[in-house]
Amino acid sequence: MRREVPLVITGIVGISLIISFFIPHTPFNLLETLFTDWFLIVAAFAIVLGILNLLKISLDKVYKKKKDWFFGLVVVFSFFFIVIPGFGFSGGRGFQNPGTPFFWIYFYIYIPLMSTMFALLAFFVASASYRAFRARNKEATMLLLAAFFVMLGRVPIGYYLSFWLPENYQLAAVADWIMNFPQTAGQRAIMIGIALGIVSTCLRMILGIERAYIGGE
Amino acid sequence: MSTNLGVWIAAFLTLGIMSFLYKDNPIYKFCEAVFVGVSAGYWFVTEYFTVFLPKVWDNVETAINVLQAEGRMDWFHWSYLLGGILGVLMLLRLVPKIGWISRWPLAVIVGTTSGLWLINYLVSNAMVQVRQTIIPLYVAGNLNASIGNIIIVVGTFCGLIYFFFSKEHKGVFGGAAKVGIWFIMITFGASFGYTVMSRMSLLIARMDFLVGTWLGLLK
Amino acid sequence: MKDKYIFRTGVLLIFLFMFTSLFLGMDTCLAQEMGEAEILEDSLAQPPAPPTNVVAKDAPNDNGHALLVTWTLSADDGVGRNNVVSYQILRSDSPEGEFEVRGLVPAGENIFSDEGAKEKEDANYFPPHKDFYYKVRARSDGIFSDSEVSAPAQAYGQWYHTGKTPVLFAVIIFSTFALVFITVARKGKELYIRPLAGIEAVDEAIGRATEMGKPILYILGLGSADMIATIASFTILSRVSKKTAEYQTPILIPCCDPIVMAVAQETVRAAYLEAGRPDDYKQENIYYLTSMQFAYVAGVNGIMIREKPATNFYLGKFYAESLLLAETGSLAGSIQISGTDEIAQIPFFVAATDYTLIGEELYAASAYLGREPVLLGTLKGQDWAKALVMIFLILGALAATFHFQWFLNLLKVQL
Amino acid sequence: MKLFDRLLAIDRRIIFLLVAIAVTLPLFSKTILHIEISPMVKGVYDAVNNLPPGSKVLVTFDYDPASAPELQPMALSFFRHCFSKDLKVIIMGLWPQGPIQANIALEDVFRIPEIKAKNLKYGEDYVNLGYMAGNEVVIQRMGSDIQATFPVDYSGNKTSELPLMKGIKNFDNIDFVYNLSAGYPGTMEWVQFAVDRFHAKLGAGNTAVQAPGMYPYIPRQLVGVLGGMKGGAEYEIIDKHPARAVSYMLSQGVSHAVVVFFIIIGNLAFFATRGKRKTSE
Repeated sequence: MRREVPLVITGIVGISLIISFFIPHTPFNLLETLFTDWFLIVAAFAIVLGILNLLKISLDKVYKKKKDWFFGLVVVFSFFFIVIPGFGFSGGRGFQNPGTPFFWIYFYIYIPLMSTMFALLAFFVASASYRAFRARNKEATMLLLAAFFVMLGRVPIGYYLSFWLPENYQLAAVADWIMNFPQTAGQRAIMIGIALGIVSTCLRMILGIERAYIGGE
Repeated sequence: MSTNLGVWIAAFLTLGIMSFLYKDNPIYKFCEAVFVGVSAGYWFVTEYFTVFLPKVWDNVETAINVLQAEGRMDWFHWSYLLGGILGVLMLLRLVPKIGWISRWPLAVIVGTTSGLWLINYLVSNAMVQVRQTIIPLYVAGNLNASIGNIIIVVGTFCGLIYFFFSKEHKGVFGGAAKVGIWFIMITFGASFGYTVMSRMSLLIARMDFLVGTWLGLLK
Repeated sequence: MKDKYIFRTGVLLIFLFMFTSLFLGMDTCLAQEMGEAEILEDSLAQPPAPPTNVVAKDAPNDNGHALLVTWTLSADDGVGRNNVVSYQILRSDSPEGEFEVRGLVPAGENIFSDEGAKEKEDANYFPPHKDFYYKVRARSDGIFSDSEVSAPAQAYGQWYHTGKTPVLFAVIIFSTFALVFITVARKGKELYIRPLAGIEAVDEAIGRATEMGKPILYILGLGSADMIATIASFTILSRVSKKTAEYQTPILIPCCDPIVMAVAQETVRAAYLEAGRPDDYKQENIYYLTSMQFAYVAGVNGIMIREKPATNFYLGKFYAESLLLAETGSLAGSIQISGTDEIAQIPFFVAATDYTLIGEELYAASAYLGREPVLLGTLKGQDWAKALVMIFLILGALAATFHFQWFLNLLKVQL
Repeated sequence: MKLFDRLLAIDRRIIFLLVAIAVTLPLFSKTILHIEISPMVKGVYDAVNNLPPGSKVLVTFDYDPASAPELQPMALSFFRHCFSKDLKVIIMGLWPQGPIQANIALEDVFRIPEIKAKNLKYGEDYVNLGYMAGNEVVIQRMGSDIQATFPVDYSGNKTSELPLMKGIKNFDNIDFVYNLSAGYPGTMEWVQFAVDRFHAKLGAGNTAVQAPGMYPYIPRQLVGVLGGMKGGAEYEIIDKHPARAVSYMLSQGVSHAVVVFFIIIGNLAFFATRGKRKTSE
């Protein structure tokens, strides 16, 4: 029962959505909106699940005085540091408007943390290109050559390196050509492949063949 | 130098995260913990105001209003209550004995995506892309366009051969798969180039914040 | 003498006649001139010829809250007096009743879709199964002329969208391929599947972790539980964790999405049960970190540096964090197996991890590891669909080169 | 050979330091570099430039602060272009943080004297409809009724009471859609729904990571795409108002050169030491 009911639900919901694609008549035309909104609602509730989990793990660390317990306390504190002003002092639904305490925290704490995390990638990209991008074989060489032309062709440096060439052979033009033809072809092949893979996986789920996502007994 | 307290806090956090590049240290761990806590809180508040309130609360309110004013059941809006119930069922996972009930909302979700995506990907990324690739191999009087079009058709074709699972890559078939993987690698290379561009931009903006906004060295 | 009088009278009469005719003639001339002036003025003030042939009919392929109105252009639209600026579409529920404006289209257009809301509360509600009458007004500057009132029409919903027939065919063909090969596989026919390096390496990677006495880190990516990449990853996780249960190697799964965490717990618990070691299952090893991308990466990187797992799996939906994870992992000296369908991230996985499953290969991997006939069957069906796509590609390119338009129309999808 | 061995074993922190220097030093320079305009950017620019005054432009902000360095300059120059051409701007977002980014961009654009002089009014010249949860299904719903999809705007005003929204029902009344996107949901969803289903005219600004994936859609489904900060700089140049993105181009160029240099050195060292390693094994 515990496994069969969910599989049946998945199958029915999936098939009814596929059918509704071909039927413009009410109520089929409403199904897509309704199911997607349900999805959002369930996901929103699931956030609660995640947060309880996070708080539990952090507080556990603190109670049991595990290694780094102090940082567990920081997690809990910073969680409430944004949640309390968010619900309490930021004007309800207008909570994100400039001028609210929630916005202040967002602007001066959340944004710098997030964008610095993202910016770290620049360093890792550089070190990865030094240590990992090797012309080991024909395939890797192709990858490197394409990357080389695109990287230089897409910035002003490319112009200064190749302005003496006829316009069609300058780095920028070569980069454009790579993007427009071989890149587009490869992109399409992967895209179509992925699409067919997705269709096939969806079909397996609707038929109840792919069932790992349900878990066990 | 900036005189804004917020800018100083932001600068501290920026440097704290960057200190990870040297090595893992307590200041980084502190910033990391702040990030984890603040971001969880951010999502909690945002989901409440942008999903729970408008999707569950408002719709059920509409349904109740219709019932009171006109005395009829507005099934479409009532069904959002069912969405809310599914959400609550998700929370039952916290109760180990009846945790398995949370598979039902999950099944609804997976059913929704599998139904929607089957069609969407089949149409937009398979059928429409095949349609887009149907281009003349010979364009009168335009050698560049002809060569370009041939490259697109051949590249897409060989790329698809590479993704064949049920046939050994040998002989002509293997050769075509080889050409296919070249095209795929060129795509990855281009994509790598663009990614480098993207990441560097992010770092430039962060450095601009540190040197310009915070220290005020750029005029 | 009488003749003389007759003659003079005659001349007089002729003169009179001539004078009269002169005046008359002037009159006609004047009349003509004045007439032309009037006509000139008239063309400024006279309304354009009305549109004719107004027909309202149910709009095709919809849910029954719209009517399609067509008409023959006014004789003065583009030709004739050429003074039509726009057409207004008016609607009423009775031919004599009051007409309300429903829409405006520029001159030269002869079709309008009158759509309304489907909710009864909406001010713009469009009731189905109700007679409506239309007229179309040709408008010049400030003046207009109305067409005859159309015959009544009703909006009703359709039960099949005719524009989507090619999609229906595609769905049917695809499903048939899949079902046929599932049946073939169930009957016990051996289906050949070419080897994938990333999958062959799974056993070796788990063995290495066991030897070293270190845990295995399995990252399901940033995707939510409904994403196909994540679902494929669940299937692979179930095989991998079954092996870790057999080898008694701990498996750490920090999650970025609470639902993914819940499912991962279920999946791993089931795998341990299947392997006959339910007691080794540790729920606290599968936990939620945070939903935020970089906070999550920061957390996982911390784990990699502190726990130094022997093997890292990155399978699922990955975005910018792919490189951060893979680089940190290689710094920690772990064997890394990766796979995603996010094209922009694959180059980094290719560069910084030991084995990479590219796009579609990730979905196929679950079938590889399971070796279950049904899964292999769908994989085979998928290949056949791919072959069909490739045939269309080649025939299509030839058709486009030699201008066979009918073939191109086959693939036209109207949404 | 010794040199290469040492190079291969180089501490990654030295690489990090070089990158930091390569990015930061050029920030102090005021040099303006030659910037080529690619056809992709010109496609978007021409589409906007050819709109008559009073046309309605829908700008969708589908990104968060993490991608702001790349997309914010695009938002800014696009707003500037629209307002200077007297186009009406409707803002929305499929990412919760998007509309906040739009407000930040509006604040900046109103500081430009030329735009400030126009004294633009909220509700008449521009509106911000805010964020709507629901990803691509939101676009699908907008195809039948935009005002029903967004009953209230960002600050809670009724959409139906905003003068600018009068007469806007669906994509038929929108002359151009401009999508700034950093992932999912983003340009691909706008193509699949707004363009494929409702025939909207779409231009896009993407992070550089995403941009290559958009090429298969051009030109039939997409008029063009601005890729990353370079795309933003090109738009600023073609619009003749160089701003932030242009000023960052020197840093961008130098940092690319450094990465290319690393790849070359890494490979040289790799090949130089490979032969030796083979014999020793």
